[in-house]
Amino acid sequence: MNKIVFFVVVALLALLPVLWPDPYMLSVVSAAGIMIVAAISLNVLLGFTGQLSLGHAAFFGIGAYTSALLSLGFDVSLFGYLLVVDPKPVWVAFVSGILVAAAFGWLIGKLAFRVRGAYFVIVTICFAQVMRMVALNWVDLTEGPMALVSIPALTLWIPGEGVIKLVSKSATYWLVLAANVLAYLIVARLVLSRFGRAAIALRENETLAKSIGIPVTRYLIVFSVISAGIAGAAGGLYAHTVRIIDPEVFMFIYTITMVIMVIAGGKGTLAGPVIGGIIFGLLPELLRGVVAPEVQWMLYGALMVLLLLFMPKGIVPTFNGLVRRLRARLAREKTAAAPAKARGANA
Amino acid sequence: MCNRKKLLAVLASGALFASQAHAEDTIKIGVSQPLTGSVAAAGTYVTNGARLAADYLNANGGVLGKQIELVVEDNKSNPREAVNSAEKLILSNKVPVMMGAWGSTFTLATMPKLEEYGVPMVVETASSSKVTTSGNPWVFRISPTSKMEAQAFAEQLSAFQPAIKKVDFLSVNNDWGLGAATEFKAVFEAKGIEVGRSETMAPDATDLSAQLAAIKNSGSDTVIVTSGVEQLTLAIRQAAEQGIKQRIITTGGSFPEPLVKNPGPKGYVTTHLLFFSPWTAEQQAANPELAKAYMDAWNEKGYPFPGLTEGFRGFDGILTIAEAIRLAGKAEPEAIRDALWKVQVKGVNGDIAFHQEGPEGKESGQNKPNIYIVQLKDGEVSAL
Amino acid sequence: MDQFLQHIVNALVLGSTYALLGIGLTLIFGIMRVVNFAHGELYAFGAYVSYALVSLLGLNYFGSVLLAGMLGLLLGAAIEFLLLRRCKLENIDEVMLIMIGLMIIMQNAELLLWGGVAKVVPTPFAQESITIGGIYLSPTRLFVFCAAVVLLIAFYLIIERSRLGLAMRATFQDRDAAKIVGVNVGSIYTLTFALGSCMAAVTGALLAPVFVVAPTMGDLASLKAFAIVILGGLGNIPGAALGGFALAAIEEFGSGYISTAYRDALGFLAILIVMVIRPQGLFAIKERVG
Amino acid sequence: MSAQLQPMAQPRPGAPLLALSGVTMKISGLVALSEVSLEVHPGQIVSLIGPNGAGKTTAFNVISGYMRPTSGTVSFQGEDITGLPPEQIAARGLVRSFQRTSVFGNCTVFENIQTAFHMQGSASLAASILRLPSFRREEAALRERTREMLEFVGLTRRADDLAANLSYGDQRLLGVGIALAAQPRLLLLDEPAAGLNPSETDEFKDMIRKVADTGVTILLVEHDMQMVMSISDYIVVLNQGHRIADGGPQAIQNNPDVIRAYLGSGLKSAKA
Repeated sequence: MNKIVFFVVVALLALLPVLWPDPYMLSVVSAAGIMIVAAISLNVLLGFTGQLSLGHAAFFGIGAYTSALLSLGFDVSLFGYLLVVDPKPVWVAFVSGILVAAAFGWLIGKLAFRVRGAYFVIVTICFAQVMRMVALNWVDLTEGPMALVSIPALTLWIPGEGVIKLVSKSATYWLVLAANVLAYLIVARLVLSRFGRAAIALRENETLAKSIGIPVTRYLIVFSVISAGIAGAAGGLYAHTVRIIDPEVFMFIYTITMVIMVIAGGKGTLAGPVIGGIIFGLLPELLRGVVAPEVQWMLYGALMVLLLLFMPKGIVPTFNGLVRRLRARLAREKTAAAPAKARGANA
Repeated sequence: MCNRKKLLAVLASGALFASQAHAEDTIKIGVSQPLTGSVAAAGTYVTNGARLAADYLNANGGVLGKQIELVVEDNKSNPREAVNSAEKLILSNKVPVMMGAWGSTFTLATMPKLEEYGVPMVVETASSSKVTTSGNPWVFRISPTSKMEAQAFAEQLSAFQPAIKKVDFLSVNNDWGLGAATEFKAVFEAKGIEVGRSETMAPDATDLSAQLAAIKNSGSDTVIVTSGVEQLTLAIRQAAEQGIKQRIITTGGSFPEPLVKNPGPKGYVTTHLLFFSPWTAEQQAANPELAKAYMDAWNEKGYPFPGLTEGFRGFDGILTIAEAIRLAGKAEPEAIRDALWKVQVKGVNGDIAFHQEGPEGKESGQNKPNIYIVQLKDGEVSAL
Repeated sequence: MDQFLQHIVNALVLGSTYALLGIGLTLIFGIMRVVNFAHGELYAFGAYVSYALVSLLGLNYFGSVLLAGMLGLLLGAAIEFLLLRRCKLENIDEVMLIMIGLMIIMQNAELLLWGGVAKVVPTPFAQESITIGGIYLSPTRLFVFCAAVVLLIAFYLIIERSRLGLAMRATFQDRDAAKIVGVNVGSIYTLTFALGSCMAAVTGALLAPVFVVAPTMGDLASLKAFAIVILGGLGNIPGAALGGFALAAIEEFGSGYISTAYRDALGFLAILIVMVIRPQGLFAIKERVG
Repeated sequence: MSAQLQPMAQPRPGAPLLALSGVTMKISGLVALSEVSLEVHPGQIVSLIGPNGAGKTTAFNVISGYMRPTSGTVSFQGEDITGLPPEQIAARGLVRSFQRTSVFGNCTVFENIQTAFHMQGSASLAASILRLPSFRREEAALRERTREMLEFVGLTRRADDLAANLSYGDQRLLGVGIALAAQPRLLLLDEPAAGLNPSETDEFKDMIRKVADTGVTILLVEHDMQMVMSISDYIVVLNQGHRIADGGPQAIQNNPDVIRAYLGSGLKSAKA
């Protein structure tokens, strides 16, 4: 049942560029789609292990920079040695971006079991800030605030067509959609396995989880690595579709955008970040020109506060709860109606 | 499904109709500026200037007998949003020409889109040399590169007495600040002037005492400071507080206007390289009448006075575009691009015309703007 | 040598204001377990109050600092009463996110109200610096330093010597026990948040003529405040005061002798190192991790 | 004594399953356990009793690895496990339940048990994400075992309810189910009957017997004397961190030291 819904939704989304080939709309949706991948990655850590990372933009940025730098090639002097890296094929760069981001995820995961709660949150913020400073100041490598430009687009080999560059609006859209489907499936499969159960056990009750032999720190690291890897993939997508990156990708506000998406949609649910991501990814475009940008941000802030106060679980769980209650009510009415009917028949 | 298609068709035709209706009575010019985010203040000034220019032109009959309509998009001080806003302007609003996108990063992010859709853009602020050297034939810049500014400054070196022998740099840590420092260093080295310390400051840093303390004892006689209005104000005030003896010269066209009202210690002099100086416009400006018209319009709207030194860029940008449209005879992207090469127009900064820069066959347009050097002492601005 | 001494003077002045900023934040965390992301916005709020009163209404600077403090107190109490009380402070992450939402609202409200252009507040003191040897110190900064030290001492006395301070410390130690001995925990929370906010607003107002007043000033202030508080150990009040001076010293000497480019990174790097080596903070007496 | 400190590869027949020797635990200066030694032999139901503050829960925490003793050693199946983290101790077959209800509240009852079978699974990350046949087989097997366990603790009916929505008694049953799913050789139950009504207590007692019959050794901390006396093979009494007595139920009930200790805090209240 769920599988059918999933395939239908994906198929409909895949048809979008054919049904509605408006290039502007496609580019807006693609941009939102990249943030949705990032939100999915944040949800892996926040939703399933319960660790709030407010430095998630760091993994996004690391993925973006690694992928961009490797595909462009660079030379940098390190401790007196000149390190020259020739441009690598774009997919090699992209995968390297994921791996490097995942490696940093491992580091943060290691740190997470030393420091928890508020400390962990602040550590992650600092981590992102330090990364931003490095991107800003290591000009030899990153071009600093001058930004990395002319990043090559991702390519695809199509039988009969040869290797094509994924630059058109529709191609970008399908690429982002594919990334979303992949990220969603990986997370879904991860969560519905003993790995996911172990992480949820950690979130729900760490003491109990340990007592039944779950090495929680190990799973924290596994999830941190996967989360960072997916965020790195989102960053790589960003780098190769926007084709320019600057140290701003490490900004706190990006992390906040991801957090709002996850919280609004429902943390710890599979569909949550997607639903939240669609809403908060497209809202800025809908509000463009309608209200002043400051007011738009104030609405964001207010929405975030209101959601946390009145719907802290998010849209998806609240909706599910409503459906469940409705079903239970229907079932009750049915059972209540049945005897009445029986009586009526007797009379 | 059938209904949906019908709906789409209706929507599409509606949109088409709307854009055609518009196309008949106005000429659209897209403006992409940072109206929010870190450089919102300056972006807003430039947008104000652009609006004044549109009003000014419309009051004088518009272009090709039509009114000019500015479509302004906020690029949120962010390259991705800059791309978004460019796509919105080109694809949704169907503008045949754009002005933007303030910073070099936003401009560079936008440029591939210009090529992709074939729409020309007049660049009004960005100073990175990459903008005109990367081989994008749709880019026309009216603002100077840091290199041009440095070279223009070098021509005036003799105006400084005692002569400059050794300089330090204090630059905002972004493309503009670092780019300016690099170009000025090159010019100084070519002139045999010694280059000392290079200090940077984060764009949002407010306490610069550590940098200044380091510069104070460096043995230089001049400090070149590059940053926005706010940080310039802070840097100069804190330099005075710490008893910095070096001559302070600021670059990049920003002016620490708050120091006019709240001057630093008596007798403390600072020098500023500007692209427009409202204080000395009558004696310095290349086109005093236009400058006056611009300033009057600005003041009439009640825009903040300090914005004058930024807003003129938007004003000049729109004047340039309008002239190109007039020369092209129609509001179509390619015609406007070809016409931009022929533009000869009087701007607030000076006369605007484009020469070719960048790789052969794909040259970008670059204007050679004027540079004005002024001094600030006890809240009084005077021409050097 | 002059440069070294100048760095020390600068670090002391800067550190005193950092300390002021830090103790408010650490007080709120220590007692309420709230990571107050809006702290920097209250700092900006104080600065704007000072700007409005001095530059627009022509009020005296000292009066404006006083009023900014009082308004900060009220605003803090209002935030606690309207927002924090509702979410019952159960989930530390949720509260953190609520404060981030508040931060976004406040910052953009400032932007909407005052525009993006930085404002300047004139100083009531002479512009000419006091010089001793080769060391320069502007009278405004000297005043800020003295005021900050007086406020730090006043704050210390409130916490250590007053009945309110006693109730606060009791709540800090054990909320439930405090309730049992008759402390009204609800009003302690309101007062705590109000006092912390007041300190931030006063710092903002004090520094208004030293720096410029801009809507984004709160971001940096928040981040610095976190750095200070982590260095001192979350919830550790004397630690936060020391942390303020420590951060100032790290920044001053780091940028004076190592690199100005990494000035702000040094603070964050210090946090990461402290987290790895001594998660309880440099000056913590008691472990309070997590 | 020294023989116990030597790690041994195989438990000797007749050797204790769990042995504490000279365990002392100081918590911020207070002595919670003082030189406590005790042994639990395979197949027994052993109770650890004592008045409030006697150090029972501390002993449990030390045994299960949640606290590291100040001195002394804990060995399990002849292996020194002192200072190992809880999850590694659990992996060796020493599993505990908790005093307060301890379940994964936002998961269903079924998921709770399934999660607790963690150590029975071995699918790799890649196998899980690629949904390899090995993974599918393992999951199917775990689901089957989960159903059996639910049957065993009598919660089949509530399988799809959220654990947080269960009654107190059912949550305790689920707690036992979770602990059993971890396949203990020694099960530590911390006040399992606290807060249960008499009929629930009886059910619970039956459950413990049933568990013991499957070959699991049980170490119990309990306040309900009736339950302790009727179920235990062997009883150890702690008072103020010291072991003051041990023996069969009869011997303990007549031990003057035990009576004195309970009089101090009131035997009645201990019974309640």
